Formats: sequence, structure tokens, C-alpha cells
Amino acid sequence: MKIGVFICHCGENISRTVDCPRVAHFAEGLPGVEYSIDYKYMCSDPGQKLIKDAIREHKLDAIVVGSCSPNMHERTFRNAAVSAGINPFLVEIANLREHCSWVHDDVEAATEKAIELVRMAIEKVKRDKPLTKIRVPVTKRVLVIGGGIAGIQAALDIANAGYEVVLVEREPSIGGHMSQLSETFPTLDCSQCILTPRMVEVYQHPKIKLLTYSEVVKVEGFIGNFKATIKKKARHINEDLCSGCGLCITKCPTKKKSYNSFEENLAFRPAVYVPFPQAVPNIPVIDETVCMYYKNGKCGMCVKVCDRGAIDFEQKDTMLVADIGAIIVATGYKLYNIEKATPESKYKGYGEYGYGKYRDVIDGLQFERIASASGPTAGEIKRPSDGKEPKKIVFIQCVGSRDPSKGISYCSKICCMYTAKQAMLYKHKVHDGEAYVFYMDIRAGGKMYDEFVRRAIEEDHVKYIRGRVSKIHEENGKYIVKGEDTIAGMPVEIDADMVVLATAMIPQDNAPKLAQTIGIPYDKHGFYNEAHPKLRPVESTTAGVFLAGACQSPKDIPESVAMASATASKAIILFASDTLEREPVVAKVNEDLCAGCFYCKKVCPFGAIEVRDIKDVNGIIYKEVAYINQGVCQGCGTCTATCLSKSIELAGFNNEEIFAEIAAL
Amino acid sequence: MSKQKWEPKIVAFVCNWCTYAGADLAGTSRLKYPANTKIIRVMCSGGIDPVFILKAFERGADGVLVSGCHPNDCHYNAGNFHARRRWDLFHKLLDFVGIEKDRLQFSWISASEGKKFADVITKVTKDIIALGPFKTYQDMNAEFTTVFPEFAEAGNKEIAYEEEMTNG
Amino acid sequence: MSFKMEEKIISKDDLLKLCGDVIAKGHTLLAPGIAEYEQVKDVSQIRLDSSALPTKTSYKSYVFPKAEPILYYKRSKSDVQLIDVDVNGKKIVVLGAKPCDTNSINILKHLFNWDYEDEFFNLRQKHFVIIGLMCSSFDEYCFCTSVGSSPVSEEGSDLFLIPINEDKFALRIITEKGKEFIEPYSEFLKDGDEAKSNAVLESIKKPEVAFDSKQVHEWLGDNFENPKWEGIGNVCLSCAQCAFVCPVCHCFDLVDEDYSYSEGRRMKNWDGCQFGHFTLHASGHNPRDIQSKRYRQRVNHKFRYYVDKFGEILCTGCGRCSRGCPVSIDIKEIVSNCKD
Amino acid sequence: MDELRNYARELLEKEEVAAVIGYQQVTEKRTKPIVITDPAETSRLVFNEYCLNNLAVYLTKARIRSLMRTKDKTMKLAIVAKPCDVHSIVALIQENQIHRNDVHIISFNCHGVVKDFGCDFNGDNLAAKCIKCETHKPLYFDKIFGEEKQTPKAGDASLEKINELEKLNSKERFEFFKSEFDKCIKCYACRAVCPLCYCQRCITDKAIPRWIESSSHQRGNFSWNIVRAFHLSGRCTGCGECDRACPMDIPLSLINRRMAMEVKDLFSFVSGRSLETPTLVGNFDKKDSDEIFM
Repeated sequence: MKIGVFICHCGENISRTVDCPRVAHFAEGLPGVEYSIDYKYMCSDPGQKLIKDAIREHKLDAIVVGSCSPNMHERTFRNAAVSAGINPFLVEIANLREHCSWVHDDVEAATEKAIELVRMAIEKVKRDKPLTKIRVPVTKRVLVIGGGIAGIQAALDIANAGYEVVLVEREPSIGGHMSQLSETFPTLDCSQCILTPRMVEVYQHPKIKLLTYSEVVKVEGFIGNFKATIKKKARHINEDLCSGCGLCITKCPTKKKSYNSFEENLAFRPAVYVPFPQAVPNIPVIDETVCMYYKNGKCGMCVKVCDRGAIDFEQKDTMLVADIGAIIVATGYKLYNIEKATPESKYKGYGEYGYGKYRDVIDGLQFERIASASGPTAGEIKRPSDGKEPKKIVFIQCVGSRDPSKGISYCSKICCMYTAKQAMLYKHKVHDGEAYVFYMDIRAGGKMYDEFVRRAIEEDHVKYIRGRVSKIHEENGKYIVKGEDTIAGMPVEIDADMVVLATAMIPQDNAPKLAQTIGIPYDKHGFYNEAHPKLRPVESTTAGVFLAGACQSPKDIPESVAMASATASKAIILFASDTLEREPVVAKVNEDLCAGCFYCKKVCPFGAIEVRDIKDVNGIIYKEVAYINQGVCQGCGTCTATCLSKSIELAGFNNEEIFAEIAAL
Repeated sequence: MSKQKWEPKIVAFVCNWCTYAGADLAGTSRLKYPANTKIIRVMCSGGIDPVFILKAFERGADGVLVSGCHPNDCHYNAGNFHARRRWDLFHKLLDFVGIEKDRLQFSWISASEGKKFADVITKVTKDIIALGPFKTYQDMNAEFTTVFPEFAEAGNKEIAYEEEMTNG
Repeated sequence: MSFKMEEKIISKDDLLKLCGDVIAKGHTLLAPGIAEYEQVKDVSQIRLDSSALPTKTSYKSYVFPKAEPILYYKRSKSDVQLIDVDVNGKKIVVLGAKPCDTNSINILKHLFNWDYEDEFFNLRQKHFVIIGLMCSSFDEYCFCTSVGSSPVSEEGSDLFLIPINEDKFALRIITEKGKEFIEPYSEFLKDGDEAKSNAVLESIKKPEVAFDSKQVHEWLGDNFENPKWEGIGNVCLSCAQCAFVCPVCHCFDLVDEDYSYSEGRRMKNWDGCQFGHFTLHASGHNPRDIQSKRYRQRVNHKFRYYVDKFGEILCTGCGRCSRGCPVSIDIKEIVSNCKD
Repeated sequence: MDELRNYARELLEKEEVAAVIGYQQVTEKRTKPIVITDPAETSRLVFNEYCLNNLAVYLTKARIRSLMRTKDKTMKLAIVAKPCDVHSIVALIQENQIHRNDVHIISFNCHGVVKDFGCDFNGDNLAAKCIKCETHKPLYFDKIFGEEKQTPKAGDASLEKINELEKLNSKERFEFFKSEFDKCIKCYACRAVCPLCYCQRCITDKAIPRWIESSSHQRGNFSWNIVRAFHLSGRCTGCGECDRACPMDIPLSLINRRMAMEVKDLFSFVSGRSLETPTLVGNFDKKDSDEIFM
């Protein structure tokens, strides 16, 4: 076997601390090395040409490149090798930059380490086997998780491209947070007016299967070949029969037993309800926890009034299994819990602002409902406590966000804009009212955004105070907001009628659990990780799983929609061909040696291992052995380490290769 | 090559997705750590066989580090959970047969923990230096070995090269 | 060899003095311990008990080690450098060797000098001095008398001890090598009475002859496919305990072991014919694929093939293999059953 | 004894089983395994304090397994098993080596066996595994014989040895084990008698790559013994056959026992005690200890 060694200087990135000529020279003396050279930029066109020429000229069988991390340029060098006629898996990278030159100062030590790293790579490449890519079929159906604006947009884009979509929404209706909003910045157009047509389009689209009041409980498989198990929670209403007349809702006697979560707990809802009048689908849900029938078996008023016989108290949760090719996660956000810290919460809360204690201290979404024409006050600005119109209102920005001591270090991004919008809406509705905004900085980057904030200040005379609020307390029906004006350099005290807290966007409570179900990584806050912060912002690190909207980080509507369309296009790109090429790094069983203990089957996270019977001449089973489905195997190698008889090898990382690396230490 | 001072030889078996990427991040962040540790990349910490560790000791390693994704964060969902059980047992076994606990260390290092990677490597290197050369094992390794005279081919080239460097 | 045997007498104290001198000279002195022939560091260790049963293992490993390098190699870019191994030619004195062990080296000599002269074996055995000790007891597994030996056999010994009383031994000088060895210690020796010690030897109770090795030889030739082998094959678990404790089993395996990326050694290791993979071919074919065939091979090799090739039975009748067998397979019983 | 013989004969005569694996007497104080397919031979079956072998090892042997397969069906194997041997059978069932329906377990109420053939049965000569035994009645069986009798009392020497070793420092322990492992001649009797060492090809027999150096030099012996102990960690049922088989008297079950103690401590798991409990290997608990991880 003839091996070529190519040591890259990476400009000076490697050669500053690693004596590259010496490394190349040392490699040349090693068993099996035919050709060894160092060069300024191996990844450049001339560098790649150098590799290709050397392969041809010296008839090399395999190459080792001492360069940056394989995560950077492994593909580059593999492609170069392929074009010169070498199998891409006979290319090994010795990581001389990230793992050597950049982390060490001493030239002697770094050079020696580089020599050893190259030697290890040489020994490995000697044992490497040529591999060919695996082709697997693609199921051309997308699972969209979350029916907010991002999920809706992604579903519509994909469906309009002609592919099937399964849209799963946890709540009884799609629409998400956007459907709760009153008006949207910076245009002040009505949120529902622009959203509802999209919701209906989803509902009516022949390519979209809409599963509301449902959750994804299990995801198996891999890109192009996922199998998703979806739990369809019992609505206790037969969806096929219900006409959406709403009679059951109006007649339900249990009217004030539970808060209306759509109205952000500012109103009650009956035991049978639709979240909001424009809900899609317009089919109610019976809340088992409050419904009299489930309490004592009596009532049944809804059954009596429903002329379609759609009420079904016996309905059970059902499980649906769908074959899926790609998954778009668009699970959105929730707001920071601004009450006091609880032992379970990682957030400290804002007890000092009296949220939860004072009914007129509310959060942003609650204000949206109050300002909404379809909300509990029919769009009139009224205090939740006594229904009076607040004449003085204080908005506090950055509640929770940008405050590591309260648990969140990041900027929630949209609060500056929505606070300006809310203050503006207030001023438009209460002409004689005063609106104050406490802010840290105003971050209004975006098309027409800063202009929007200026309008609030200059045209609507919202009073912006730069500073933080330290405490809010109640005095004679007024809320005394104590803060500081850091520009004037003096304390401020405002006797407000109402206070609105612009609390931070945080991930949904079950975001980590869903991430574990799907198998995607998430950051310390619970936001899902993109594959690359700049170049792959809408892909997760798990192939075939894409991220849209605020589940990845705080986002406003246009950003979520843009991201949703991007994920849709990613899925459509995936569906452009009928089969998918997969890396051949998969495990394989030596059936001769397999002892059939099936520990491998137990440890396989992907269910890739099956039992295969070996029969004798009479057709009697004499041995059961493991068989690995190459399409399902993801190549983690856990089975190889678990296998007691070492009958499983992971291609590309087989034990012989790793032993050779160890031997070259 | 003769070394004046003993330098520990340490091997790190790391998973591709978390710790290897964490080590890359340590590099891109230009964090500094001792150069004694060489990384062997595998796809998942679940795929690291205990025999790899014995092999490393057989090849003169003074210490070994095994590192993967944090629990619940495994790229393959569960590989690190299986690894955790395996290593717990193996570590106990080695301890019982008299291999100092610090010779074999374990960590969870995520792709975003470049700093932790540098810290862990620094710590492990320090621990191994404190323990000194793994003499007990190296005595076994030395059985039935011989010292070869400097190889004519490679040796001369080495010398020639050094001369070249000093002359030119 | 036409060396004339000489009969001497040595007191136990003098014998121990002699041993002390052997140790002092830096030679290796072996004597039967509890489980094996131990290297004697201090003469007080020496028991010289003629009534002890054979140790679990013989001293085979001192002439044919369980693992030894036979050459070293180093690869370079396009060459391989080889280094020979220096065999340690240290003198080894075995004191109190059982008559069922003494002849083992003689039996092995044939094999190690047959198609190839094994310099490792030859050098080591050249430096061996074997002082045999008459054996005065036996158990259910002993069958030296059935393989042409006996508890009083001097064969293979350079010197042979016969306890006359509590503290005196008759010392017979059997070989030139023995004479050479004992010469410096002639002060310890008195002339002995051959008739008297012969009487001792004759008085010893010997195991009954269990089988006629000639008949066995013949039966084996005729019964390669005998169903009797099957029964043994069902029970035997295919370990090599029997082969490794045997004083004359000699199969070995050659393996190349790298100990760095470029350096390594070629090892000669004990191997056992009962291992399932002993005869596994590279093609995947295994001519002795089942245990019954392997056990048949073991018996045939010992009582037929070796006899055919070298004129000696490859067995000393020590019974070690049966005593140690985890599933109590008794070779004496099996060979005794090698008849119709 | 007659009960056992008659029962076994019936099983064979009615063709309920393909073979009976049991013990036969050799001398007064020694038995050895016998595989019976001919009903007439059942008269040789015995069960007593000298039935040392763990016959579960035969359940996975290819020769024995071939007896099970007839032209048109798979037949059962009957096995005479002490309650402790049943643990091994349970482990084998859990590891898919034999199906519960394919093995007919004939067991006994057991009050212990001797440590070695030829010994008298009393407290001093009790086998090490019997001293700590908690299963005098088999946990799983298809037929049970024998009355419950008291096990002689005896001191637990192997536990004392473990405690003694734990008091030593690493270096001393290493020296102890190194010198013990040094004795190893790689006859693999420990592997041959172990019911759970059923691999068709043991990793030590693999040459490419070479997992464990086959030479019985120091490090080859060390690797073999460590890997053997590790492969049995969480699987070993503590039958002690390895100890008995080792011609060099290496205290193999000492390590096995110590690992079993760790397994019990760390994971509250004892191998071979229940068909329902998930195996230790191949499963995990998200709550497993994170202690050793930085």
C-alpha cells in the first residue's frame, strides 16, 4: 500500500507552532509512506491539485492530510481524492490545527504531537477499507410539529409544492401565539385578519393532514425514513359528526370552572370549548378535568343539545403512526414566568413587581388580549381588577431577559417592538391616558422598526424612561412604580393604574423532552440547536430535522415565516430525488461469529437490529443471529462495543483501525 | 529521540459529535492546554470498548480519558447512557486490580464546552504527572521486548535533516 | 549410550548442602512444591518426599516455555530488520523429579529435532540436570506402568535417588552428564550397595497395568470411526488444561505481536489440540470440527502417531490431565477402553 | 435417587426431551457429567454433595444442541441443575442462548456441595459459593426433588480475601493480581467451564485485529484476565467453576465476586435471579451514577 502524506501550513495557522516541513519529513520515513510533502494551503486549488497530481504520479492508494479539523475540510480532501481515483474513505485527516497548533505554544511539543497525530492517521488509513455510499429510499411526507405561524407557513409551502404534510398541534386549534395578538408591528394590521385565511387554507388543503389536540410521542428512524408516533388526545367530540354549531358550548352549565388559556387567564371558559371563535378546526373539546359528567356521571347537557350526536364521552386517546421523510420542528415559545421563583424553576421570577399578586400587573400577552377586539374586553382597555380604564400605564421592558441573575442572559429580541406597539395602541384607545416605558436599550433593528418606535415617542407621546424598575407596590388603588431615570440621574416614581411587563420569550416547557424524543440537541435554555449558526441556521444537527420559528431562539413573525419557508425548501430539496445517499458509516454483523445474545439489539438506539434465523438443512432453526438494517443504522457503534464476541464492526471506525491508531501512539 | 524530561503519554477517546467538536472549539478559541494528549475519534462514547483502554496502556499510555456527550444530549440518544454503565463497572474493575483511579478518567464535554475541554485535559495531564509514569504496566510491556539499533534508513535521514536545518 | 551406572550413597544433609551450592553458583534449582516444580531459593524449601503425588504441572515450561519470543522485527519504510533472540542457557537442576517426569525431555527431544532442530529447546535441555527420585505412592489416575515406565524408572534421570532410610539416599549416577555434575561433590558420596537399594525399589507398590499399549496402538489403527469417541466428545469442554499440564504435550503456535507501530516479536506459545480453532483453516474449513474428533486426535497422537514416528508413547502415565480435568475425563479409563 | 432416574427415563421414553444432562458417580467422592440419550443409561444418574459441575455450560455446546434438532422439530433438553446452576440457566435464557421452553430443569433442594472431589462433606470442605448461598431452593424448575436440609456453617474466606485486598494500596493490589495472573498458562479452562462464555469464537481467539495477545506473558495474561472479568461483570452468576477448573489456582472468582458486589451496590442487580428483570448489560437507567464523569 502506498500512502501519501500532505501537511498543510494553513497559512501560518499551523506552521506558526508546528514545524510542518519536519512533520512531512518524518512521515516520509514511516513504513508504507510513499510520498510526503508540506504546503502553504492544502485546501486551496493549487493545494488540491498538488494532492491529485501526487496521487496520480506516485500511484498512491490512500492519503493522510495533516490540516484543520475534519469537520472543516474532510469533505474537500475526500472530493480531491475521489477526482484522482481514490475511494473517499481512504482519506484520513490529522487535526493539526484545532487540536494542535492553536492550542499549544511550544513549537517542539506541538511538532512532536503533530508527528504522532500524523503517524496515527497513517496507521489508521492503512487499515481503512474502501466504502461506498448507501442509497436509501425517501418517504416524501413531512411532519410539521407546531401549528403556529411558522408551522402553518412551512406546511403550506410544502403542500403547495405537491408533497404531503402531517401538521401536529398540541392545542385544539392551530394559530399559535399569533392568533392571540391584537395588532402587529410595525404596520399595525390586525393579527387575526392576516392569520385566519392561512389557517383555513391549511384546513382545506388536500395535501395537509391536520392533527390538532395531538402530540408527537415517539420518533424512530432516520432522514427520509422516520416513523413518527402521534398521540391524538381524546376531544370527546366526534370530529366527523360535529358541525361546529357551538350549541354545546353555549348550553354547557359549567361555565366558570377553568381559566381560558387563550385569553391568558383573563376570562373563563366552559367545560366544552373552542379556544377562540376563529379556531381551526372549529370543533370543541371537552375538558375532562372540569366537566360534570366526568365528576359525577350526571349532566350530559351537551349530549342533549347536539343534534348530530357528536358528543362521545367514551372517546379514548388514539395513536397514529406515520411514515415521514423529514421533520420540521416549529414548537414556538412561551413567556417567562414572572411570578416568584419556585423550587423547580430555574428562573428567579419577579416577585418585586407583584405579578400574580396585583391583578393589574400583567404581561405582554395579557395586554394583547385586552387590546384585541375579540378579547375579553372587546378591545377596550380595561383593568382586570375593576374594569376601569387605566389613565396611567407603565410598560417595563426586559423583564427576565438580559439579566443572568434572573436566569436568562439573552435578549428576547421582540419586546422593544411590541412594547412600543402596545403603548401606541393604548394611546390610540385612551386618548387622555399617559403611557410610560422603562427600557434598558431600544433595539429596533429591522425594516421600519426604528421608525415605528420613533412614531410612538414622537407622534403618540409615549414617555420613554431609560432605567430599571426596582419595585411596584399598591397604594390606594394605584400601583406605585419606583424606578430610576438613568439619563436624568434621578429616581422616578409613577402612580400607575396598570403595569405591563414585557417578559422574555423562553422555550416551551417540554422543549427538552421533545428534543430527546426526536433526537436533536438543545442549548442550556432549551432552545433547539441549529447545525451551524451561520451557514445552516434552519437545520438541526440530526439529518432530516429542520427548525422553524421561536423554538430555535426568540423571533418575530416575519423571521419565523422566513425560517419556515426556508425549512420547507430544505424538505423539498430532500424530496427532489427518490433516493438518498447516506454515509456508509454503518455497523455490520459477522453472522458466523455472532453468538446471538442480542445485547446489540438492546442497546441500539434506532431499532436497526433484527433477529435473523439460521436454519439447518431440514429447515430447523439452529442459530439466531443479529442482522443490522443498513438503512436504519446511524453508525454510533454502541453495538460494537457491547458485542461480547466482537462480531460487529463499524465501517470507517472498525476495531482494527482503532487498534492501529492506538498502536501508533 | 531522547527526551530529557519524562512527559506523560495520554490518550483521549472522544465522541465525534460533542467532545471532538468541543476540542475543535477549544482550538478555534485558542485556549491552551498541555500537548501530551492525543485524541482518537470514534462516533459515539457508546462505541468505545474497554479493550481500547487496555490497548492504550499496552502501548505505553500513562493515562486515558474517555469523553462523550452529556447525558440526554447524545447524538444517538442513548449511546452515552450505555457507556456510562460500562465505564462505571470497568473503572471499578481496574481499581480493584490495582490500577490507580486517575489513570482512567471520564468526562462529558459538549460541543460548546471548549473551555471545559481545555480544563479537563489540563487536569488529567496534571493528575497523570502527579502519578508519574505508569511503571507497573510498563514493566509488563517491557517483558520480551528488545531495543533495536537506530534504523539505518530512517535514522540517517533524521540526522541529515537536522544537519540541513542547522546549516541552512 | 554405554555409560556404566554407578551406585553411591549420600546423606540428606549433604544432598541439601549440594543444593545450597547449586543455588550459590547461580544455577536454577527446581524441586517439586505443592502445585508445581518451584524454583528453590532456600534449601529449607526442599521436601524430597517420594510419597507425594505428581505436582499439578511438570517442569516442561523450563525447557519449552509457555510463551517465548523467537525473533524480533522492525519495519521501516521499505525494509524489515530482524534480531535474533538470545536463549538463556542457564544451568537448571531438577531435584526430586518424579519418574513420570524424568523421561519427558527425552520423549520431547525426538519432536524438537525431527524436521527442524529447535535450537531453543536443545540449548535449554543441554543445560538440564535431572535428579530423579523414586516414587512410592500412586492414586487412581496414575498409570506409568501401562506406558512402559514405573515408579522406580531411572530413564531420563541423570542422577537417581532412592531413599534408604530417614536421612540417607542411594544415589545412582546414570549418565555422563550426571557424573560431570556430581564430580565436584564427590566428598559427599560414599559407595553404595546396589542390591540393597534394588530391594527398596522392588518393595515399592506399583500401579496395576491398566492396558497393553501395543493392543491400544493396534485398536486405534482400526477404530478411527468408532462411536466410542462420540460419548467423550459430548462431555469434553475443549479446554487445553490436559495439554498444558502434560509433561510431553508440545504443540505450539507462532504469532507475531507488534509492540509498537513498527516493532514486534514472533512468539512461540503453547497451543492445545482440544481447542476448537486449533485446526481451523484460513478457508474456514475445520477438519477437526467437533470435539469427538479432537479427543480422538489426542489419544491417537499419544498412543499411535508418536509411536509410529518416533517409537515412543507420548505419555508418561503421570495422570495429571485426568486429575485436573474440569469434567473428570480420565485418559486411563478411555485408553483402557480402547478395545472391543 | 430412583425418583430422579425414573423421572429422567420417562422423559426420554416419552420423547419429551432429546437428552438428559446429569451427573454420574465415578468414585465414592467424585462425580462427572454424563449426557444421556438412551433411557437405559438413566440408571447411572446421581445427585449428591459431589455434583460439583455446573452443567448449564452444556446447554450452549454445539454438540449437545445438535441432539435437540430432529428432522422436523426442536426437542427439549433436560438438565439436572443445582439451584445455583439454575441462575446460570436463567442468565442463558435472558441472553437468548436457550428458550425457557427448550430446557427442562430438574432441580433439587440443595444444602451445598464440597469444594473439591475427594473431600468429606462438612463445613470445612464446603464449596465457596455454598457458604454465601441464598438459594437453597431453585428459583425456576420443571421438577424438583430432595428435601430441604441445613447447610453446614462455614467462614467466608473469599470475602475476607476481598476485604484484605481492598485494604491494600493500588500498587500492592496490582502486584498481587499480576503475580496471580502471571501463573496463567492460557489453557482457557476457565472459559470452557463458564456457562456464560458461550461465544462461538472468543475475542481472545481473534487474530485480526488482535484483541488480546494470545501469548501467556505478563501483559497477555493481564489483558485476558481483565477482559474475562469484565465480560462477566453483571453477567456472572457466581457458580465458581472457573476457580475449580483453573489448573494454576488463580483466584478467578474473587474478581468475579467483587464485581458482582459492585454491580449489586451500583445497580441493585444480581445476575440470573429473575427472568423478568432486565439484564444489566444492554440496558441503562437515566439515573445511573454520574460520579466518575467530570
